[in-house]
Amino acid sequence: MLEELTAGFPILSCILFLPVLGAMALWLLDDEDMVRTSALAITLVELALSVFVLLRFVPESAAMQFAERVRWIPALGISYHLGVDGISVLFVGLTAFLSVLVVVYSWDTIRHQVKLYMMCLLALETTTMGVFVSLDLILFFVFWELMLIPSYFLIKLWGGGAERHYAALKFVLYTLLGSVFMLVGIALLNINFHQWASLHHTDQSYSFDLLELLSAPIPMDQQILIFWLMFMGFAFKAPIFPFHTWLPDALLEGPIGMAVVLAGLKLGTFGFMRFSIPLLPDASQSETVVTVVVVLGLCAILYGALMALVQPDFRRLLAYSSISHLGFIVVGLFSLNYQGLQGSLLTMINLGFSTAGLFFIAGFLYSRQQSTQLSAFGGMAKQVPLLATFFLIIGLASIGLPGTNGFVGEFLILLGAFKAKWWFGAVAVLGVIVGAAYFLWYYERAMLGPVGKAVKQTMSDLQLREMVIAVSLSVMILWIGLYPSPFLRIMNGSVQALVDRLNHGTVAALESPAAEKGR
Amino acid sequence: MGEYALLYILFAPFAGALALIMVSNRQPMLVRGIAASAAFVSLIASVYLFYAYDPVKGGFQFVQKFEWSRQLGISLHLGVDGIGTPLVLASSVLLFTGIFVSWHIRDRAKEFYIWLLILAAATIGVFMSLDLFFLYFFYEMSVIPMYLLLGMWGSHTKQYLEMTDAEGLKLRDSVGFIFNFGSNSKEYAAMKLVLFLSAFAVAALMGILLIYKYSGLDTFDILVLREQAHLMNIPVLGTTLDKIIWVLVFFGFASIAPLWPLHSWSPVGHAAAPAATSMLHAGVLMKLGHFSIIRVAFEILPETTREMMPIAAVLCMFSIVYGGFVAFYAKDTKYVIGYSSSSHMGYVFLGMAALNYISLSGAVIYMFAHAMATGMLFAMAGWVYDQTHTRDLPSLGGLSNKMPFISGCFIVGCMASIGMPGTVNFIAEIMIIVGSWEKYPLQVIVAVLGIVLTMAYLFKMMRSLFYGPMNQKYSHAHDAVSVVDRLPLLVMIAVSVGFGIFPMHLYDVVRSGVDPLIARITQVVPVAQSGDGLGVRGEATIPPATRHVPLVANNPVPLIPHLSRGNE
Amino acid sequence: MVPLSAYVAVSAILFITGLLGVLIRRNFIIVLMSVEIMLNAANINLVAFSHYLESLAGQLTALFIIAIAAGEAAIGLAIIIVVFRGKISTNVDEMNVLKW
Amino acid sequence: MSDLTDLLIKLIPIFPLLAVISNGLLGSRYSHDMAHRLAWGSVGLSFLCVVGVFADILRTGTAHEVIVYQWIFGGDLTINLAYLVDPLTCVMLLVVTGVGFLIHVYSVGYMHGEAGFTRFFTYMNLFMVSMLLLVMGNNYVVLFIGWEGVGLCSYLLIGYYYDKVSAAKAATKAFVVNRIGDAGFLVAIFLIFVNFKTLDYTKVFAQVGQLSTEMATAIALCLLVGAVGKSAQFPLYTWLPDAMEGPTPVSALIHAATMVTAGVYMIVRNHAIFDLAPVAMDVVAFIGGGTALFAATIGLVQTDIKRVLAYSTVSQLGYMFLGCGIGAYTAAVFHLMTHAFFKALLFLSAGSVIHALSGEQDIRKMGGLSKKIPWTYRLFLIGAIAIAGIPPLAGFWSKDEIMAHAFVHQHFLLYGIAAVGALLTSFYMFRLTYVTFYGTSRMDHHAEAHVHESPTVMIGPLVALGFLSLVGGLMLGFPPEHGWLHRFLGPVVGSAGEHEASVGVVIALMVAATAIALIGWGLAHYIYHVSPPTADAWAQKFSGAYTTLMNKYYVDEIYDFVIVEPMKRLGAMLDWFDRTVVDGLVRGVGQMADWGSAGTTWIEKYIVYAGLNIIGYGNHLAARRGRKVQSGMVHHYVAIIVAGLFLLALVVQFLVQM
Amino acid sequence: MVAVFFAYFALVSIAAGVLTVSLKNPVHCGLALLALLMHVSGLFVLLNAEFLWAVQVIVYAGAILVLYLFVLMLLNLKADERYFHSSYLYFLGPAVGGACYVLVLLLRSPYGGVKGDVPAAAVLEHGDTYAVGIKMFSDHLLQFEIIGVFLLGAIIGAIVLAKTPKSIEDVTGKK
Repeated sequence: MLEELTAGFPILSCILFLPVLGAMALWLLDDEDMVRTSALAITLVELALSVFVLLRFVPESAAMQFAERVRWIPALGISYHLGVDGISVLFVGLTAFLSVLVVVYSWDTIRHQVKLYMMCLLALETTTMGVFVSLDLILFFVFWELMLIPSYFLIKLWGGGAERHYAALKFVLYTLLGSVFMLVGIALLNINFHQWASLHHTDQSYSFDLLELLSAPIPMDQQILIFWLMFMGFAFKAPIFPFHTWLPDALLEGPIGMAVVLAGLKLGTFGFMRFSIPLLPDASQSETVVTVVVVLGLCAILYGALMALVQPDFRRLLAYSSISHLGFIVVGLFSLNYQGLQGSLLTMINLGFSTAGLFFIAGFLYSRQQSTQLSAFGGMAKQVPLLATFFLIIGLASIGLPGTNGFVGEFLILLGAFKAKWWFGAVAVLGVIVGAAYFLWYYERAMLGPVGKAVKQTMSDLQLREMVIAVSLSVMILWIGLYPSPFLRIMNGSVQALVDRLNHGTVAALESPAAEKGR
Repeated sequence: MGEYALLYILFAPFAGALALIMVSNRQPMLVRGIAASAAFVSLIASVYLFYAYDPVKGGFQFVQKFEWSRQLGISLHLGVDGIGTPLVLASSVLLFTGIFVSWHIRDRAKEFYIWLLILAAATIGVFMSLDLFFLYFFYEMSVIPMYLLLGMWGSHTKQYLEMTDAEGLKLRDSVGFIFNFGSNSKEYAAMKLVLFLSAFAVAALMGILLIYKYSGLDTFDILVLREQAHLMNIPVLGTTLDKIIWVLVFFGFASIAPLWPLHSWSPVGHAAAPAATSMLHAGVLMKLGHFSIIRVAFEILPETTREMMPIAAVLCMFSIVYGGFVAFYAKDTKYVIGYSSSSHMGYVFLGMAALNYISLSGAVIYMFAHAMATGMLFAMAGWVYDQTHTRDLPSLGGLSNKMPFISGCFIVGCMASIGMPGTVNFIAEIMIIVGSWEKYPLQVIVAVLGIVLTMAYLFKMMRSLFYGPMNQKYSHAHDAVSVVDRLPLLVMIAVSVGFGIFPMHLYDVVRSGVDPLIARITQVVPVAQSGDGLGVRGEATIPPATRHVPLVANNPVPLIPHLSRGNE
Repeated sequence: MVPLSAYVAVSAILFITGLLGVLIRRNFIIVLMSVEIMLNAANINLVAFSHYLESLAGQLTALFIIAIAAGEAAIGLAIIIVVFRGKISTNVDEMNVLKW
Repeated sequence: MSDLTDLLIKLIPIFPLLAVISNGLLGSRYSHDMAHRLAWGSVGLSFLCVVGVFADILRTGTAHEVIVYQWIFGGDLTINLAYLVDPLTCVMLLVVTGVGFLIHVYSVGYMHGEAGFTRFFTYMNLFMVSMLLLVMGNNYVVLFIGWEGVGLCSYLLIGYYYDKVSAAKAATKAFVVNRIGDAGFLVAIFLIFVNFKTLDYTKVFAQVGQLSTEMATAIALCLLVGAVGKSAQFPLYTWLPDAMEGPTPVSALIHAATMVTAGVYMIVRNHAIFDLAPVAMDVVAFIGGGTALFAATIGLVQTDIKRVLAYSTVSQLGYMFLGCGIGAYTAAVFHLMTHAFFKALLFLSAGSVIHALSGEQDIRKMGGLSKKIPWTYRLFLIGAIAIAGIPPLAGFWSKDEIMAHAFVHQHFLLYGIAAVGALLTSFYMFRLTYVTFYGTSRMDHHAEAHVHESPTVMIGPLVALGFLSLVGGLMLGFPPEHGWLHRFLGPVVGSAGEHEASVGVVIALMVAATAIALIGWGLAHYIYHVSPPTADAWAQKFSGAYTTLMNKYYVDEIYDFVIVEPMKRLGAMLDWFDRTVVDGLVRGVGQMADWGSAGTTWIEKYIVYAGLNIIGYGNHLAARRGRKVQSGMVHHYVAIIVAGLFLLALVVQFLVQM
Repeated sequence: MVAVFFAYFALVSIAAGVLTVSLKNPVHCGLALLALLMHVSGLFVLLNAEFLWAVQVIVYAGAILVLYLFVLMLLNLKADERYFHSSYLYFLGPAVGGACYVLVLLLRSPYGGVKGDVPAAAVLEHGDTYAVGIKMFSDHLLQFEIIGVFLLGAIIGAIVLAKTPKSIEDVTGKK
């Protein structure tokens, strides 16, 4: 069922390496405007390629498409294996899209070391893309880890906060801590495959290939162990409550561009969907795992929302709202039914527009007031009506107003949660209420009412570049909100395959002697 | 021509040293030129060696044997297997780069280069010795030049330099000397290093001599000894002789590795040494320990190794955590790197202790990888020291504006040291983890946490070196701009990243050396014969068995049974 | 028949005597003489064993020792003369410049 | 014909949507005239479409289901953007588009010269779109889109004067409180999906029989939570009076005529489920009755003209709920319609008053306006009479039908509540009328100078609404229980628990209701017209009750104290928790690592390092002593050699003896 | 008879040895040493080592001792008042004790061993000198030559050492 559709032209490799090669090319440029233009051109080409992939993608199919596979370290079963299916292909587009916007945003907001910044940004794009398109666990891990480097420097060198060094280090250490555990988990998968393969006399004795690992049964206790190990990696990255404390710091101290990528691309939860659940279906379905993870998710929903309620800093608020949203995603994922998975996947994409969009808004605010603290705002709508409008549109998407993309995802998640266990959904619904409360309350205090004392009188409304960002985000938000069908069609096949895998459950049945005899 | 590669590699530095004796210090370019060309010859020959080594054939290749004393059974027996080859390559790369790193040494440059060449040559000699006598000979020979290199061209710690008052001077020479952790003179470091290593070398020597005596073969030849020496179960002193020998050899050589708690010499030594020496020392000299253990203990006492290796597995944990912690706390660039090296050597021991194809290959690759990574770091720490004349982290900072190239390379070095994917360290790390998990899960967990720790202290160092506010005192510091300055770093980065992305040949070579060794130790024919992976390289085809792998795996496509193995 | 032990005993006593001479005399020349006594004691020993073990190696060695004693005397006395020239003394206590 | 109807149905929401897009994106480019023409024009076109559809349905009597496109799908879930137009929808559509059109027209005059003129009409049209989706949707999710959409528009329009703090706060409050209800509604949707595996009305109602009573009760209660939020019933009514911060047409359209009735619509739409859950029905009825009375009492003493009307709205909605709760669905819808007419009329008239007084809303600063703005006065009076329930105006018929239904079905308590509520309604409405239009003028002179009758564009719609208020009840609902509306809605809401009452009883009840209304009027007439000081005297006399009512039973304060403040405090506490405990743990781990490294370094320094150094130092000391051995004296050396020899001899001897 | 001669030679040589190390006047010491050498040569005779006896008398007593006496006279040393080291008692006590211990050991030792190939009868057949000569120039030729070279070296060394060094002024002056 999950056969690979191999296209002739290695378009995924092109997508993958275009930004980093572009970054190297930027090295040669000196003129700052030239650097900006080139970076924009690169990201635009990347976006065009991604759109091409999306257009050529065969929807309603679970197959790995545009697959490329080159043996890398054959002896260990490591290969350079790329491919996209319904789960990952949207992220490719999203990454490319956000990268363009970040470059556009950074055009005049980044004033020092522009070249280096753009290079870091492009490198980050490559690594992020790599995470999404890798089908080999080691390759995935490679990009997963490499991502830390540009992120670290983006936070450290271009962050606005005083604590940015601390935040950068915290981010990197936190993520690394999780990912080393994940590495162990990956190694265990490999070992398990090796044992299975040597029992069944197949050619490949070691493999890190996702598709091959899927074919090997894993004993239950092993699955649980691996699940938790991988959980560490993904949970730290996601971040899932209570592993989240790096996020507010990183988002607050880092530059907006970095925050957009960090908050917009839900790598951790993608990891769950891509690796944990399909590879470890039995563990993912086990009572303890589901309960623990979902309870964490529910805690995150409420905790994040309540925290967001009292944050005076908009970026901090966004960080906690992000945590709250991740709670939704986790709950959806571990509802382990069609709607839950689909909703989570869609929500991951959605947040790429809405949360990322709010960070852009925060950036717009920041570039006007040099702060995202509430004390710097008040009655801004009078001064910057357009900004206020887009703020509201994107914000409403983030709280899941019907008609915006947020609703579709959230609705599916809640539906899935209800299907799984009614109280999952019942608790999660509370998040919807508080979600509206924190956003609107902040919006009210920042944007509405009489013009605040600290608000500068000579404040301009959105510039052209900012308009481009805001409008394109809004268009996407409304598109997915009103006509999500193309997106749903793309993901349906893979989600169905995932659900089937979960339903058919364990492959460990193969291990039983009867099955052995049968063959 | 090709079969004499080992001789070129080994004797080119010696010849260079001899030639240097003839020239005067007043012609610095000539001095450097001779040193560099000697190193270059060695490098070219080792690259040739590395790529000419036939991993399919395996075993010891390029063997040269010259009788030295027939009565005593000593001969200059040279040869490399899959384990020695990459290490020889690493040594000559570090020698070559070390020459360039120390390009700007003005004080007695000739002598410096002579000793550096001898040091490297001796190191290389160990990696290719197939004779216990010469192995020990080169081993000791590599220790002695360190004394001079440290004592003459080394640097003092900050605290030591600050102790200029009468009180401090008194402290240097009194009971205070006992607690002089942060205030070492280079002489102290040199003395400590040489005495420590010599003392433990003597233990190793005793082991070697016991092997010689009790094997009853009247030969030091490893190839003969490993086939014919039967040292098992000779009762002595309440235990068996082989265990005594093993312990002597293991700890004797582990001191240079350095295995906790025998590490105390190493950070001091690294810190005091000039950059090139640190590079060579941390890069390859420490690997002499592992290599010698593999050569002597693993080859000659396989069964004992199997029994006793858990010792290493226990100690390596301490090594990793302890080194990491101290590195985290250290305030001196080279101390940080030094302790990080001693921490990282714990990974190698872990890989060795698991006694498994993957993990031991990982350990060997880690040695190679660490040589490059730590070489880079020391080279750059040396550059910073040359520019600022201090290794004190708190007083440094903000240098990235002054030296963007160096800071960029430093990042790469740090990443390599952490084992960031894309560098060969990552390959090694993952192999060690994969290989050791079955046997030592706890250690693996400690090891991966050690990675986090590594990142913590390296990033901390990076920050305090290159970022933050800059001390105006160092405003004259400048970047590496000339080719000569950049070349060594670029070479090491290229090697590290190159093998990180294309590790196939390295892996094949190492596997060809490791496989027979492990087979000897575990006495089990490997299921995973590396033959599968060796021939095929970079092919885009998918093996037939795995082409259609279903997602729903409880209904898999029947996998083609392999007829040649199993089923009997 | 005189037992071998007797010769050995005589040689031992002579050796000790010579040794004491080396240890306690201050005059360098006497020290040298004491060395001669020790050499003689050794000779007695060698010859006695040679006789009792019916081998000529002992006698030959004794012969060589005599030759060495001659050489020793020549060099030693020469040194004494050189030192005496510089120090106007043959007192060994004054010849301690080689100490740490 | 059916195809044409389908097309018309599809077109209904599209006209306002196009107006939204045009005004929203390009509104700043063209004149206000263009903007408002687009706005009311589009609503008018929709209204025409509705009429067309209505005609078709009236003719054929069949419901139309139109699928626009697949919206959300995957797995076993398919949600279409689809419309279901049946008689109930038709009635709602007529009200929404009809009243909406009138209010749009009215707004042209009322909003003339406002800064955000275009914005206002954009929001209004957006509201129309949402409301249309709400009533037209063929499944719960489309209903929910409209549901939240109208909530959003309500938010936007309440916050229309966003630079007023009170408006901004009211807007937020409206949204958040609505959101609480929406959450309940969402839960209901999920429960429905879990039970029926579909969300389409037709499919759900087809299988509704298999539902257990408990589940039905659960679903019904969750739906009720949604309805309570949207329709401003107790305990979630508090947002509606605050919502009067919006412009008056908004209050008329959204907070009186259409949006707030969505809850009623929803309950009626889901009557099949409610019918299965008697407990839930009782809850609905009592919430409705309670709210009707409760809000009416508050309305007695309010001094803001719009607030009085707002509480009256809450109260009237309570009647509708009451109607639903006792199964009088048709009556509830009937009241919904008549209420739409007369409450819109009242609000618009009030708007006209406010317009005349340049924005003054406090009735204590009005008085004697009947001469100055006679048209407004007359129309307001019609509205007041209609709401008070005096025949033959619209309000009487619908309200009486609900009360009669309650009486006939033995819900005497509810009947009693409703009757008291009716008395109070009549009283406060006429109080409002008297205080505003009679007596002496209490206006300040500045305002008084500018008092003027509203322009035709405002009065026109008022007249239309006045007409509807006058005859709407007779037209739609006469004779009681058997009017046109009942026949029309019959197929949809069924005739659950029809209890045919005798004509005598019906007439008796009518008389009683009329009497109650007249008593209320009389009281008001006496207190506020004949002897005005009585009011103040009574206020003095019952100052405790008066203050309580004045402060709306302190409900807002209680909510603040019980929910909002604890929530914020909980947030603050969690923030503290996050910073100190969670982050503290992380920092603690870091600190541990730090301490660990410090400890390790200590060991390194004072044990490993110093240990080695002690060996070295021992050597050093020994050498310092030992070098004395190197005395340079030959005899010393010799002595040592000899001693060594002796030792060696001893060792040898020892070994030999061994 | 032999025992008597042995006792005589032994006792006298011991006595002469003690005198050699204990007399004050160096010349007297030299004379005592002479006596010692003579009596030791007597012991050699008792042991059938006639050649060695001759060498002892000729080389030792004749040549070496004369050398000593020459030097003594050359240096013209006076008898020294403090001719022992101040610390001689430290040495004397242990030395005497140790000596007694060694003596006891020696007297108790059985001294067995592998017999050589030249029993006394064989030596007496052609005389000791012959036997020694044959042995020396066959088996021990190399050692003999080495001793010869050694002696040559000693002679040269003695000459070099004892030569009066030219004063530094002379050296520079000649240049």
